[in-house]
Amino acid sequence: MPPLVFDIDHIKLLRKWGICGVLSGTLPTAAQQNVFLSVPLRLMLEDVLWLHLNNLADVKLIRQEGHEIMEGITLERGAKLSKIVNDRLNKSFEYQRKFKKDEHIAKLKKIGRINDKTTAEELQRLDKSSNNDQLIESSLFIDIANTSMILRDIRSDSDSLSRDDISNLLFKQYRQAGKMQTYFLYKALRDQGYVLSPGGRFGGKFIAYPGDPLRFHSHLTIQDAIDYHNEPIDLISMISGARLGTTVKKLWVIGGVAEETKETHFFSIEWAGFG
Amino acid sequence: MSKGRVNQKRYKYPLPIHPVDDLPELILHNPLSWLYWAYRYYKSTNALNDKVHVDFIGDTTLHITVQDDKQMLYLWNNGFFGTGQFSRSEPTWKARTEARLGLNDTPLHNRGGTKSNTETEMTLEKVTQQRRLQRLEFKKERAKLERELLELRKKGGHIDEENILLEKQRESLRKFKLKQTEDVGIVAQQQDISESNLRDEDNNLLDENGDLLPLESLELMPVEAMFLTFALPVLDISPACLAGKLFQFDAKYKDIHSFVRSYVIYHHYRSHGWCVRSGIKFGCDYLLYKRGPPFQHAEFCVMGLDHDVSKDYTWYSSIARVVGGAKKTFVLCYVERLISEQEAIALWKSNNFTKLFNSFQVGEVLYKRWVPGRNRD
Amino acid sequence: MKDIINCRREITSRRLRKIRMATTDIISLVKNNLLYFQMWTEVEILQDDLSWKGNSLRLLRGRPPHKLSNDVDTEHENSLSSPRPLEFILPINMSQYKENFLTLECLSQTFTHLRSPSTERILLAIINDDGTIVYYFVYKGVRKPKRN
Amino acid sequence: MQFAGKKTDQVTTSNPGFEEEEEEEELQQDWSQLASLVSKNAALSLPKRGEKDYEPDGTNLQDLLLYNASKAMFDTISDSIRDTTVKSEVRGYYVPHKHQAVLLKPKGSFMQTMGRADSTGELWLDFHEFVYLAERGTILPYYRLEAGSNKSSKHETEILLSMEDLYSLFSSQQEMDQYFVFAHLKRLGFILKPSNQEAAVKTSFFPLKKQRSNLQAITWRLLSLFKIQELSLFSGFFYSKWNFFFRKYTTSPQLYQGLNRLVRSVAVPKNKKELLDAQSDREFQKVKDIPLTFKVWKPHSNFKKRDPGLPDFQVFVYNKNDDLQHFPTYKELRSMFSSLDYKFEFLSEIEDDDDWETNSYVEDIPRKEYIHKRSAKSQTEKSESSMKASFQKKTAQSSTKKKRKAYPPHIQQNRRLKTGYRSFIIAIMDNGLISFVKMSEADFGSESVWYTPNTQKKVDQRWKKH
Repeated sequence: MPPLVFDIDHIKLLRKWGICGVLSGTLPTAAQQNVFLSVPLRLMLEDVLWLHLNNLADVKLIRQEGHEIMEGITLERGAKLSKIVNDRLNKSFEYQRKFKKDEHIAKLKKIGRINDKTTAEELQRLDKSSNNDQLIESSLFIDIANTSMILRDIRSDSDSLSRDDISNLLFKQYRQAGKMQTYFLYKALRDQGYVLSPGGRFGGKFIAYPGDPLRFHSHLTIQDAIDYHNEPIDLISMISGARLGTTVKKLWVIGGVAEETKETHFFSIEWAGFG
Repeated sequence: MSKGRVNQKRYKYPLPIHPVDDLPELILHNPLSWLYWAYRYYKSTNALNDKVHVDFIGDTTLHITVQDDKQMLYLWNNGFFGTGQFSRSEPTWKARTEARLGLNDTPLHNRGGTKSNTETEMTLEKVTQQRRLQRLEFKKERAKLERELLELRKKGGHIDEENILLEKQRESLRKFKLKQTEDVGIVAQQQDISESNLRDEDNNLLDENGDLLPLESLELMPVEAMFLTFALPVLDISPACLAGKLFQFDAKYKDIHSFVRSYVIYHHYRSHGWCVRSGIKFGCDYLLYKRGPPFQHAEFCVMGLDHDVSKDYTWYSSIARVVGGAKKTFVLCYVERLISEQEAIALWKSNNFTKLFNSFQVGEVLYKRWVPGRNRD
Repeated sequence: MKDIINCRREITSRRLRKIRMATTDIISLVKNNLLYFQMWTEVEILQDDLSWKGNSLRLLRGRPPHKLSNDVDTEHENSLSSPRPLEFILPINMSQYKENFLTLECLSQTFTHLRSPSTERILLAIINDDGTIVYYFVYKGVRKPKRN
Repeated sequence: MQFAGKKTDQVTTSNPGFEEEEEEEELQQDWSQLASLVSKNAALSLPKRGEKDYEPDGTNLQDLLLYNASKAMFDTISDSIRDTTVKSEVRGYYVPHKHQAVLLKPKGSFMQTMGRADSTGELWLDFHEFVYLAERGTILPYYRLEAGSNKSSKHETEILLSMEDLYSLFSSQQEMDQYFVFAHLKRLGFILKPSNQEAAVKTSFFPLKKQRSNLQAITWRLLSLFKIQELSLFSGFFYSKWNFFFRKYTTSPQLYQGLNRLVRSVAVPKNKKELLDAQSDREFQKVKDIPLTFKVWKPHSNFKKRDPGLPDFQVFVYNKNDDLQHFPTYKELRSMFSSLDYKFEFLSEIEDDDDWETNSYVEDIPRKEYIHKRSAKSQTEKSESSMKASFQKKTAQSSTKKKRKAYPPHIQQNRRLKTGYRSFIIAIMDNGLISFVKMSEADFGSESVWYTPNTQKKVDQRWKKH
């Protein structure tokens, strides 16, 4: 499963750490476009690895499938969960009622139906005749929460796993061993302060920004890592990649890790402007 | 004489083997004309009197070159084969350099052959250079404005101030650009001083008589050379001989595979009338022109692939973006071998190229970016 | 018949001269391309070779005719007229039909070979089989793109 | 800061395509405009949309600009709550063993394109539809715990699910990727159905297979083999070194005809007849399919779930970062092309919706006939007005039938080469960013673009007169 984040506060925190992810859910107030989206925030596997290795996130592995979790909810727990939701909704309703009533009163005052001297009883009578309470009740909003309660207290496989076990499990998601090096490229760039985004659209594995993409243009198109000693640079790809870079003002960057020294080596390629 | 008409005449034939098209008219009621016709028919041939000579140079990789000026021109004029090593495509280096060094007293436009193209290419070079200079100027101007902005920020300027400044800068840049565009027309006509300057290096270009050394050759892609000996008898070497030059005697199938694939693709498009040229500048295998470069821009970029191969997505996406950026159509040309590797290498070694190439099949798929929003109604 | 033979001989001798002069090997192809097509100056072939996987890599050095568009503007420099620094050029065959050996390690070694820490880039001259040469700058490490 | 600078270089010509995508990328990050739609306060605190910067410059002003932009984004997300009012609430219940959701009291305009009603009036939503509608706040997603086997409704417990709960219910990464693509296109108004899901009225471009006898099929295959043989026999001579001693070619096209019989090329179906032939051939060959993911209809208001007709596009979803998937090979592409069943937009003989009704089949009869039959049946039951309406619609349709312009042959040829024939869309998922690519079959082998001698002669003649 791709890593998703539903908590807006967590998303803010991640952004502070230079992980921006991709917002992927419909924005309810503007549900007919794809430019501005809402939670969930989808992260790259490399983001999760980085967070885990830097001890910034608690990675929880849930092996159970979602429907199994649902079906595993006992009546007792279900009642508890249901109560929590209802309590939250009731609280929200209380707030909404008060807000709407205040608003209503302010409106009545404005049009002169009531004034500061109007008594509570009079008000009640007025409300009843205009059916106001009922109107308010039926216009209360029920909102769907972003984050889950069901998953929060579920027991997970990772509880018994060490941090290294988890890293290994995460690394395993790179099914091709060679791609593990791509993470080290990611890490090296993050260490240099770059913010990384998925780069397929721009002909790379990542694109790199010198800071928050909200404020800065991207600088680099990063390729998947290649073997430092033995893998030849694909010159045809390099030519089209670097040509493309000229138009979109991004350098085409290729890199790999030297096994012995664990050192990452990057080269930035740019069309010379002639020939 | 309009340029279009000159080109019509110059590039009359799409291939270096010409059809027999100078037969006399047949007059039905005049048997003599029949006889004459038959005689002329008998005497004529499609074959070339003098085949084009090629040389092979290079250490690790083979470069196939044509060095004779007339033959270079012939291959260019009849199907746009080869590329001048020191030119964009047509080998015009000699004429360009003679003009640059003032070697020839005859004004450019009085010489035959390549003249109109030499001229355009030179003007083009000049305009390109002019544009380059302007771009640099523009960038300098822009950098200056950016520094202004940074200064404002460092002074702790307010957002409103910044917005005002930005607005002002945009306007001034627009004006700057406009002025530059006006200037281009004027400067393109002026003599470029730097160009006529003789450099020390240029002394080496002249022989003892003060003549320009023939430095530029026409280079043929291996597939072009194969086409010009195997498909049409134009070069003075046999297909077998070329094959021997390209690959060692004990080549395995995997060695020849990518050449054979490239050839099959090349032949496929050539044989349907396309002018096929290298697409390296766009990071792909071939560009397809209708007729040829003087007539139209290439509209298609072709990338060859084996039919059972899947590349990483970024491979497709970056080529597609370069190709799309040049407003061309991206063609994936898939090649399938219908015989076994053993059979294929055996055919290669017995020089049975006809049967070898005939055992391949090509299929095409167009790859195009799709924007959902533009396909709603 | 004699004429033909003579003609042949003449052509051959002219050809020989030309080949000798120009293009017996890849490195002089690049050299001439830079000198007489791209109008570079002071182009020379560096004497010491870098051996790499059984081949020897030879480098060139030369001066571009003008400021290249990729160069960063240094503020107080009149960039249009001042002489450009020398560039190092590594010719490499595209060799579509043969095994390639340009690896990351090869690039690292090339930079080391130049032994000048101030060398931040080399110019890769990619020689294609169609008679063209395309030029790309390789910078060591991650670099910022040109600003504009 | 970026100012628009025009590229003048020969190869990297400036082009709208790039700029658009650049814009796309940038727009994604500029929330200030949207913020103004959602919350007036956020909009006030934001400056007018400025240009982006090249790199961090360490100034306070830049920090402030970034802070504002980021605040606008987060305020917008926080303030945009997915909710419905009590009055208009519609509850959807997730049913694990079906991996679907049921709406007991369905209402809302979404019902026109989504879900399937059963006999009891309940509406069943596919999981994609369920998540999508909950995400817009159109329905409330619930999970209902049933108390054992005795169904006394009092013991039921209902839990309102969160978005995170819903996403955890996807059964695989692939299903979730497909959902992202589904939602992306839904938001733009397209109508989507999974490819493997058939509507009640099944429309196909192809009439039911006419059983071709095995004998026929075998002869056909033999014939095609024979064709190939013939080809190689012929081409053999052209390439022998004696060719130009024996034969004389008097025009360039003759030369080309000799040349173009060497390399075989895949002939793709280019018109209705060839499509039908290819279909029966495919049935004979029993091709194994790579399933496409979605059938897609352009937004239109009179869409009928029961009877949607042929889709406008077919979409295949592919995750570029999943090592278990790969970009289709040519073999796979061909199999995908041959499985397509949509409004083949390249068929020039079929121009508008009315023609599609004639050229597609329901229960092996032309769709038009089928609709006619059905409406005839319903007309006896229903009022006359509907008949009138359908009649009016028909006349309206025939009057809007556009006249096709006849383009000159070379333009038509260019169109064939540039747009190709059968096509489908690949939606590429890259960690949340989706790109779309249209793959079309092309056939350069069936076109000749050599310079025609007619014009050549004319020029020559004019030449001589001078």
